[in-house]
Amino acid sequence: MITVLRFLWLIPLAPFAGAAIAGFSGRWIGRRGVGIIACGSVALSFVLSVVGVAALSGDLASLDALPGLAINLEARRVTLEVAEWISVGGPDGLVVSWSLMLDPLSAVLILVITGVGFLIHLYSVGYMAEEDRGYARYFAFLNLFTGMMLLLVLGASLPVLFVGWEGVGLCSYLLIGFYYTETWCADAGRKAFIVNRIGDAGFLLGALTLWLASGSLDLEPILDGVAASGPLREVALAGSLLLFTGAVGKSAQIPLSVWLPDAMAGPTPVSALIHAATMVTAGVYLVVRMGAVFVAAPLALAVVAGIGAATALYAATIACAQTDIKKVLAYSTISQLGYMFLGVGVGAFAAAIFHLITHAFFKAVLFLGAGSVIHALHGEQDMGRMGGLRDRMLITWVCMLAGGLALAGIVPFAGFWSKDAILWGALSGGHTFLWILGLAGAGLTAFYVFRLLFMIFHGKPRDEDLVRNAHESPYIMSGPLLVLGVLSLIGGIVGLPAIIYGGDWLGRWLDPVLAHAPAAAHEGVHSAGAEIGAMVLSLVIAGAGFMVALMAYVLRHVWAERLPRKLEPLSGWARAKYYVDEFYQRAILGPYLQLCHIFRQFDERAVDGLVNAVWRTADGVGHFARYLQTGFVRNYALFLLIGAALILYLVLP
Amino acid sequence: MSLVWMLTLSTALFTVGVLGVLLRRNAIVILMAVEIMLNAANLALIAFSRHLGSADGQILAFFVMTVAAAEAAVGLAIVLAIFRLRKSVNVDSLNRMKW
Amino acid sequence: METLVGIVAAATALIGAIAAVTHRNAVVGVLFLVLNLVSLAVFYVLLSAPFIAALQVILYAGAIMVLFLFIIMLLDLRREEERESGLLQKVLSVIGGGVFFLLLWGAATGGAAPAAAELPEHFGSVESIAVALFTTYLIPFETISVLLLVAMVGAVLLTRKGGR
Amino acid sequence: MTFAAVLETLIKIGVVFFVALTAVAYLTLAERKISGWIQDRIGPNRVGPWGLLQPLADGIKFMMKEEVVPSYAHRPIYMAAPALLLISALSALAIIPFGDRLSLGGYEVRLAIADVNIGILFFLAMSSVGVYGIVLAGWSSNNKYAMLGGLRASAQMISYELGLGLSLIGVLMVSGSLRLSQIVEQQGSFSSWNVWSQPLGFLIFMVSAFAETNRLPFDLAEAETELVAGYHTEYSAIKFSMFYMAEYVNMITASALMATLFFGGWQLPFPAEAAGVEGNHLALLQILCFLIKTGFFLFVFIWVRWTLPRFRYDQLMHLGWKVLLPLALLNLIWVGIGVAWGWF
Repeated sequence: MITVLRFLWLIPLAPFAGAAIAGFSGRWIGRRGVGIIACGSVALSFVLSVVGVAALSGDLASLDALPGLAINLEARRVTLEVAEWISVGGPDGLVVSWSLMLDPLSAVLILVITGVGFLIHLYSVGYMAEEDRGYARYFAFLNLFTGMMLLLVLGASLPVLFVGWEGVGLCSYLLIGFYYTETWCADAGRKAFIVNRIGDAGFLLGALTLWLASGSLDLEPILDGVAASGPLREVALAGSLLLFTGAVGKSAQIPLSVWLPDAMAGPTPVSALIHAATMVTAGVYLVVRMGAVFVAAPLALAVVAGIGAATALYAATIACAQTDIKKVLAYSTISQLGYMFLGVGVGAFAAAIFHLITHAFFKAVLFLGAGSVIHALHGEQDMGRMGGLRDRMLITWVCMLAGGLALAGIVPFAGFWSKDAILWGALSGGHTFLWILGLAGAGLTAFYVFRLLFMIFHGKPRDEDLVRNAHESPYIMSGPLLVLGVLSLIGGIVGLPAIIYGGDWLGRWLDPVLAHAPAAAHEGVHSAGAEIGAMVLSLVIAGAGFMVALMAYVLRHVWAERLPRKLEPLSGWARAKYYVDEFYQRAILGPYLQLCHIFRQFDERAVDGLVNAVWRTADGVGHFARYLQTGFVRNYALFLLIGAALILYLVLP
Repeated sequence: MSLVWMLTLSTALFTVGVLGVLLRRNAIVILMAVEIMLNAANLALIAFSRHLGSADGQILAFFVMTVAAAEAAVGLAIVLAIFRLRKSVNVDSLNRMKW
Repeated sequence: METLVGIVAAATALIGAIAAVTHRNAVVGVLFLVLNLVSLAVFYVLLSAPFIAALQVILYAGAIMVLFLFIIMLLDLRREEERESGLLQKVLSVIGGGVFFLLLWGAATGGAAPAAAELPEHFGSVESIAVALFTTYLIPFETISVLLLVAMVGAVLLTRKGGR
Repeated sequence: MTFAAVLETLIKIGVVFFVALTAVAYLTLAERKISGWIQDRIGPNRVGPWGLLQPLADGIKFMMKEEVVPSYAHRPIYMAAPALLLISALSALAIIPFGDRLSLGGYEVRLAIADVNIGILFFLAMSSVGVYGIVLAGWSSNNKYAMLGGLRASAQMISYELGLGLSLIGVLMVSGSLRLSQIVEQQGSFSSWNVWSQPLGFLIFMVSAFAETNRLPFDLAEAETELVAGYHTEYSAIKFSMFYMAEYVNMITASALMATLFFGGWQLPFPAEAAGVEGNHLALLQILCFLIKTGFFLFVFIWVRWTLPRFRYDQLMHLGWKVLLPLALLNLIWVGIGVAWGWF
């Protein structure tokens, strides 16, 4: 059983192989074959992950004898060196291997990635069924993405991690621009890629900083070395902030959040998998994974917490004002990622990971449900035209309701427990202000999620023609929806806090990895009563959000009609996404284009002028020299002879 | 049969070839003159080979012959193509490649 | 005896070459060139290079010159009248050729030649040449084969009629 | 070169030429007789007993006939072409060893005109020079049939020279020498005849030899029905007969080479001791053996001519380039393997 860990590399390899088969031979194996290969490879990967995690939870001590495996019993960490990659500068130089690492943290993530990934693959078979072109391409990219994500999570060194990191970025770009014949889709893909690159530059610099200080790019020595005082500790602040830049880009936090809403140009299952459940959480994973480095620099943690809380609130306000179904979910995702960063920032690493998992479940179900709705309405995404779909799409409604309740933080759905764990982490860590921000965000969250549900499913259809022919999606789509809906309901069970007699299994499972997490601050609140009180308070606030949404969109209370007008200009700004894109356009792109213009002038005048001068000179000389060229071969031969005679004369002694 | 005499003959043959290239207009004759030059070089090579007692010269001559075969094949093919185009193998009729 | 043969061969070689480049009829020119080539082959035999001599006859006289003959016959150039060269070209060529001959001859015979070496056993035999060809000169030898292939493809392509 | 050596060579040349030319004369008769026999008729039977003096009569007739030179022919070349062909054909005979050695009063005579160390190359050289005779004859006649025949013949000879040369290389690899006498000696016993180890090589050599000599089924150059008579359409009298002589000499050379290269040359098919003869008697026996082998192949030449129909020209080229050449390479690989493993 335990020797299974030697075949760790099969976990990412299976989707890679699937991608290669689907991508290169999709034309021959047909749509059915592509679907089977794509889903099968991810399913295989899932099964292997389950087996691997089971092995990890077993007795690791017996593994030592196996070749290529390194065991760290204390951290329950298994490192497998698959092959050598870079070896420069002799034995003391830089050595990087393709090595994979399975520890409780990555174990959790591979389960989520392959599990949710498999469900979304399955869903995609139904969702993409009407796609004429690019069916195989879609599944190849999706499989490639899964493989890259697994590589990211399993990578035991920063370069391997970075390969996965860039790989998921690439797949994200490819899938956002999946409908590349539409200019705006292609543009969205480019935007995502470019914004990500800005963060990635920070990631690379951070990795190099850590390497300079520690002399190794492997995770283990860095994480172990940063605990002791030394050069590594001195660069911890710079290194962690630079790494965090990468995380900000990948997880769409302020100020690099602009790409994620545009990324909704891709097919909806892609949004569910990449832009909600997995890839965007890579930033959170990175910060948790490198947690020891962040802990070594308390200022960095504070920055993480601040940016997380700010993003959570900021994105939630925008989500309240959007009418595009996927845009709402996109901003919701940004907001929830903000919560995760808030959790990490206040030192509640386990809570952040807990929220990452539950978020994967309920956001996936929300996206897939949205996809189901869009599918039923033949591509319509504007909530302003929907309404009254509940009876026509019962399964979707139930599932999305479960997801929405989880997102809103209603007890006992999964999201309640995880969000509360984060908020409690903030409060108990003494970050009262951040806690208040989080609570406010929670209220907004409840409001926009119910606004979304009500606008789609309740009331009367605002566009009869659109809604009339709507129907429930096929089972291959509703099946995954149901599974994810159930998970949204019960997913919280893995992390039920001790206070309500839960096991906090997740926290204990992650303990070996998160040994370095900071102890709760002294000035924080610690009593059990306070914890219960905080839970009740957040529940009340969520309920308030629900009530507002109910009054505004179902009961159509009078003041609810007036509310947005009263909140002007705030609501207008939120609708316009606070003009962040426009700001970037003016403040960064404008000067940049000006600079380009100046360089262009320089190029046209000075550089081209020089080149033109050269050809003009050559042209002028050639104008006269061409009279030497008679066009008669024998003249040339004569010149040749005279030249040869001259040379002979010169070399003769 | 000293080396000097051999080289004299070789030089003379080479000069004949050179003059053939310079004075004749028939492309085929020019190619023949080139062959004469190659042969003159071969003669020099073999004479030196004999004089120095080293087989290298003979091997070089062997290579020269092979190259000459390739040259003749391509050269004659070009002449044939030119003839199809111009109905003539007069090299002076091929003066289009000037300014 | 050998000197006599050498003198006769030299004379025929020279006459053959001169006639080859001057004769108006290209076919006759080719025949004179063959004469020149065969006399050179005689020289090669005298210079202990029988293998090269045989190659000279097989390859040069037997293949290359037949190719020339073929082309001439194919084009039927018998009646092609050749216009005179330009006077300047003529004068310069003759002068240049003469000067070139003198210079080349001076270069070839002017220096002190090293003493004639003793010929090793089996000098110029097929075996000795083959051994050198397949050891020291293996790479040039293989390169030459590629060259021949390229020339063959080139010739076929160049002479193909019509569709390209 | 001593005077004796020169004299010996001159005598050998004289003898060989006399025998060869006589053989040519009687081959024409043999051809007609055998064809008569194959076609169930009598053949020449008027001049001398069984027509034995027929060649003599033919020769006289050729010499007495009028020489016709077409008015637009290129006269010098027209005259030189048949001579060139015959000379090259006869020269090729010089390297054939027709026996081991003869002891004449203590003076050892090697039974070959010139046993040079590049013997086979010399044969190839002569056969390539022979092409000129045909091409020039065709060209200088200024006759389109002759011209076409000449071009055909030369293209054919050049093409088949490849297969011929490649099949020879197999023999050379086994013997390790270009010297014909060494090749013969290497086939000392009946079982070591090259034909046993490389029957494919022999087949290729034989077919190529048929083509080289422009004999049926490869006589495209003189295909009477389409080209009148090919390159010698315009020739008459003694020059015409020279073409025929050249053809028959080439046949003799080819047959002798087949015997020499593949069938042990002058070697007896059984150990000489078994015959119980030695010295000059043995040498004469070996010459006889050689003549029988050569004669057999000459008979095959004639036999094939009167049995097989003529190829079409494209078939001929197809056979030469796409069948014989690859087969020759195959044979080469086979022999190479055999030599490397030490089988022969």
